Amino acid sequence: MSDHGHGPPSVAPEKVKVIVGFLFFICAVAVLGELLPSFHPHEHAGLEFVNTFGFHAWYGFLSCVLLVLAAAQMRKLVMRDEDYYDRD
Amino acid sequence: MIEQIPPGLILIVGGLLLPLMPKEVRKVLLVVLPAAGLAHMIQLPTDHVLAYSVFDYDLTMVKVDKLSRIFGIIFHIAAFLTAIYTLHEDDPVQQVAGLTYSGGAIAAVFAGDLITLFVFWEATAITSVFLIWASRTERSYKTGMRYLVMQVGSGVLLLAGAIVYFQQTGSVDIEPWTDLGHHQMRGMFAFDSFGEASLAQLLIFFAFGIKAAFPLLHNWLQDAYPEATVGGTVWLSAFTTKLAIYALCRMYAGSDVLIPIGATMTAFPIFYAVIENDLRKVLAYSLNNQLGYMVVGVGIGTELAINGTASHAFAHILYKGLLFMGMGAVLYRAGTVKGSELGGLWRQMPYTTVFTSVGAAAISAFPLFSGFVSKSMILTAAANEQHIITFCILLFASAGVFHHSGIKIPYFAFFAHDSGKKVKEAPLNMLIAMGIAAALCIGIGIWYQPLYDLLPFDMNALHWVPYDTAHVVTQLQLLLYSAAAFVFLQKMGWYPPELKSTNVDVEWVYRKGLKDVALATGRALDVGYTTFRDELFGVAWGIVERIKRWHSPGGPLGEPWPIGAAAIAAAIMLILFLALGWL
Amino acid sequence: MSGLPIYWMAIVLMMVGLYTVIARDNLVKKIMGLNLFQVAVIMLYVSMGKVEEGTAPILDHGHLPEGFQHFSNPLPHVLMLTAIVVGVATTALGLALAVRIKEEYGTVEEDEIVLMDQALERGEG
Amino acid sequence: MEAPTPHEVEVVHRTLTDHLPILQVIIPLLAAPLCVLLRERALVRGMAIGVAWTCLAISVTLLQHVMEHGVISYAVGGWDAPFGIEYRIDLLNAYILVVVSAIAAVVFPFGRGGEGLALNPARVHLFYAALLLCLCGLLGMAATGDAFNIFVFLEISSLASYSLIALGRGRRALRAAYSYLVMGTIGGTFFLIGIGLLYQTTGTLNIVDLHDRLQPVIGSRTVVVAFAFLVVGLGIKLALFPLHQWLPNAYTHAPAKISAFLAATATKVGFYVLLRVLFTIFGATFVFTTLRLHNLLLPMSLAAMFVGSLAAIAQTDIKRLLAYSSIAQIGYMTLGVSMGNVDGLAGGIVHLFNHAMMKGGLFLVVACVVLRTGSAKIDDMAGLGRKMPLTMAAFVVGGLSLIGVPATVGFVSKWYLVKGALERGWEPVALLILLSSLLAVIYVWRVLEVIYFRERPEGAKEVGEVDATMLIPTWILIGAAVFFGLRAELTSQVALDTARMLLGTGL
Repeated sequence: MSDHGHGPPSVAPEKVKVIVGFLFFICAVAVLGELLPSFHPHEHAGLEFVNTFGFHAWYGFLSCVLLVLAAAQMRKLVMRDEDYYDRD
Repeated sequence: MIEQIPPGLILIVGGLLLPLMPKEVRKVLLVVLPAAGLAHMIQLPTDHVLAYSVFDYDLTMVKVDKLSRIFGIIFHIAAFLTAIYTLHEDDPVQQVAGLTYSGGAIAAVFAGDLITLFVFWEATAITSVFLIWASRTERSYKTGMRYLVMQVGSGVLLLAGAIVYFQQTGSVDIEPWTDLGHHQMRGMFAFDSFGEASLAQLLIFFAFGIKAAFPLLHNWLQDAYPEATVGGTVWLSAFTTKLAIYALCRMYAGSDVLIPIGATMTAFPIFYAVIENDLRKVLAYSLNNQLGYMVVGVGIGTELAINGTASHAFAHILYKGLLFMGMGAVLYRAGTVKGSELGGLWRQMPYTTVFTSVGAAAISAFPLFSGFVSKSMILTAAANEQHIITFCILLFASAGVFHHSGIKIPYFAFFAHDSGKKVKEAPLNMLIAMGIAAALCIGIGIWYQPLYDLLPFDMNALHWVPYDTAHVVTQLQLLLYSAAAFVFLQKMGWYPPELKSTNVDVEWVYRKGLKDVALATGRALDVGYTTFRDELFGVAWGIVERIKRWHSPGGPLGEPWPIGAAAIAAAIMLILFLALGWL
Repeated sequence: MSGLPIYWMAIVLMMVGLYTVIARDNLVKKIMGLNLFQVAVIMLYVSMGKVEEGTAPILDHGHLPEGFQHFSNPLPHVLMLTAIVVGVATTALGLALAVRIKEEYGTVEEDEIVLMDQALERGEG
Repeated sequence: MEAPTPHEVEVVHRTLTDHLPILQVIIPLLAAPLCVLLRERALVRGMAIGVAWTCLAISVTLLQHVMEHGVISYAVGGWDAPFGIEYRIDLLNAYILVVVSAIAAVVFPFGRGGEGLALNPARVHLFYAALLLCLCGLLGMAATGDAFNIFVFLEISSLASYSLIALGRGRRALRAAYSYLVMGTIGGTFFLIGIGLLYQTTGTLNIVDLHDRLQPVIGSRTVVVAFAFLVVGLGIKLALFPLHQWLPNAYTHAPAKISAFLAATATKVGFYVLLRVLFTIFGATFVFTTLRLHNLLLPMSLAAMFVGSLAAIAQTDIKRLLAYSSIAQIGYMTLGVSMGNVDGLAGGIVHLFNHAMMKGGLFLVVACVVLRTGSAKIDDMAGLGRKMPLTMAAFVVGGLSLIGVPATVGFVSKWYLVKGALERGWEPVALLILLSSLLAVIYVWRVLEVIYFRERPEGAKEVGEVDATMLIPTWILIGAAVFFGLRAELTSQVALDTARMLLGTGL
């Protein structure tokens, strides 16, 4: 994965590939779940857009990407040395 | 007779007696007292009231209803689990502080008036600080002082509010909710905008707000929790903030202002959680975020929202405790919880890994875990009342929670790159405590009915079903795609690495900003002023020194004078008294 | 100068006594000073009982003795009997303590005793 | 012979019950020489305890009688007041008599007797003789209604306590007793001068009569001088700052049991006599309106509170710490007096009772510690929380009461003092009361920290819990401190009634 860290990956890369593959598979299944006959979205006035197809999927994905990128930018603003407060 | 014992008292009195006991008895009592307290509390009827009078004032020591009951139960369970978790350590200070702290929180939950509430409110502040000081480091000492100032400050605000309220109304009783119809509740102090709030309402609002870690008042939490001892953080995570949520729920239910405040609380701490390196601090940020859901629930104030808040607090105490326990075990064995220094511990601490992952799944609200059956109530309540923006923020925060608590914590501690650390699995008592907590997280997720039966309002009447296809599918979509995003960001190399750092938060204002301003002012002003200031300081210090010297043995006031001097004193006093007659 | 000379005498004696207590380091001399102080008070009281032109308060066949209009007041004298007893007891106890102090410390000078005690305390602390 | 007057007939028909006021003074007075004659240690000890309990029974009966039927007046030898000596029991002295005899009843049985005394065991009977004389003096001071009689009993109790203090181990006890003797005699003589001047002005020694006869001449210079001598003389006896110099050493070096007894009773009776002088002889109007005593008494009390507490913080010896704390506590009592209103005065009076219980209890704890470890140094108490759990728990409760934690008696007194200060419009004083409580937190915490959180040093003397003869008296006093803290109305009601009576605003 990323270049972060010090030692070797603690899980073998092949296994990681399998896990990631499985993740993508159930991601697909989760979206298709909306096609189930028992799927009856809850109607809330003003929140119709929530019930558009795959809304939670892309909203979750986008939220996380934006969250992390924003946080990474925020780091420039707020990050200090570990002993920042201990110095005078 | 047994009804005359207020809940929590068993823990407080028992805790205070602990130092008298030998080591083994202390350990047994540590576990038995919360269990006994729970057994005692459970059998109190729901309309039980215990009044007492101090001087001429009638106060209510205990008032049991369904809301206080559910918080009482979970507080006892948390005390019990934490007690097991800390069994391997023999530190009387922590044991006394832990038991009296939890006892104080329980007693506060059952308080029937503001004065009784204040007494136990302060009791939790004073007892809990010892859990931070028990780390016995310079750093924890300073942190503890900052923590204490905030906590005691909250109590002072509460007392001030209670006094103002008493002057207005002649009563300090905590009143029950007003039922506005349409399943909408309103607490005795609820207000919708700051403009309409009275002084008493505001004072008590901010008293609760400090302990509930409202935005800008929150920083004591992230400051203190990572500095407490391994067990201390677990004690801390359960009580203080949830006591505040309880108090808000009881007195401010239905306050519209709480909705934006709570929404902010769910969102902004997660940005910090993403870049924070100290994993216990990450948990502290995510605790703050979870409180946000509860605050929103209180603000909405419908029966469903209040039930959601109560059940979420219940579930939250368990899984948050579990996560802190997991990180505590890592800290205990590996000596650090810095993400940058950890990784690959799953081989050495397999049980801890599994239990922590259960906690992670529960906080992320995966179906079949406790978070799912409670949090979704608050989201639905928000949607029902058409708080559209709030709903979207909560949804965003749900994805974010999974991202930093559900993935980041286990990933950087137990997986990622091998840190090369050689550590042992956590001690047995820790594993037992984590195992019970994990079992409860799953148990509540599957058999949620017993929890629902404890809630203040009848769940059947609310037509609430947690597991329907739409809930499960949408929640899974949200979480799985968040996970996909994590993989995507890692692959792209965009994920911010774990770095040794301090991330400045509101605390900057008082830990750095004010200090810097003072220093800059000092430099800008002329030397004369500096000299004057130093002189003043020197004089003040000299006075303190002199007081010390004078009163110490050997000093003029710390040791009796020879007879001659004493007789002169008598003669002088005689003259002074004679002078009374002439003046 | 107002008041009877006897009062001034009592005051002077009292001051001498108190001064001795304050100024002398010797414990036996302090007791002597204390004695003077008490005696001054006794004299003050006794002088109160005297009524000018008064005689001893003894009835002569149920009448005042020839040539007297008043009796002197006997009560202060009676009171002072008790005070004298108290004074004697105090002096005895004080001197007994001085003897014991001399045995234990080897001196009856208060300043030396204070120094010895302070040295002892420093040694312990 | 003339026909008997109605008065004499009444004397003939008096029953034993009517003689109770004098009996409780006479019994210890007669028991003291009996001790010297009996010599047998166990016998003497048993008799002393019996006397103390008899006095307690008598004083409780008297208190009940006074509460139901009002003031008891007893003419000694059948000579009626104001010419004879009158024993006059009203609510205030009945209350003091109960306090003193109750403390005696609890403290006398403490321990097996003879421990901690620098005395040949064959002579322990003399110790008990002195102890009984001291009790006799204290009860006599409280019971009598005659000013000169107060002086006599004052000297009886003082002389007895000088010799009791001198019985402490170590030569410093001798010096402490000597200093106390000199200062005490100066105080007693000042008191005597004051009485003499009053007698000179009014021709009476009866306290109630004095009050009536003083009113026409109240502003005269002789009266003012008498007032100054009386107050300063009593100030020495009750160890009011800065006249307290005799107290720390006396309490530190006396045998521990004697420290407990004297700390709980001697200064309290001194305080009682001060109340009598201020309110019954001179009257509140003269004291507070004409002389404005509070201008002097208030700063002295505040100084006592702070100097006492600060000095207590700095001490290394636990007995001396408690002694300095006593000075601070006496400051609270006189502070209550200086307020000159019902709540403040009641606070002072109730604190008299409360402090007797908690300080008596704490000194008994120290007596237990000294007996076991042989040292009164605070550092030598390290780790005793485990070794002597019951004794140390008593110290915790007593310490909390000293601080004034709710549910202990200390809180009750401070409540009334703060209330009195606020009523008087002295907000800063109320604040200072709370502030000095904080100082008490520090000195109590210092000791608790050593007891519970410090390990017993390696190689320290092995110690265990003390036996029941010590634990029971200790816990009776400490238990009373909690009991009367929870049932505050029992003591505070008496104190409020007494305060109203003294200030002449009721009863």
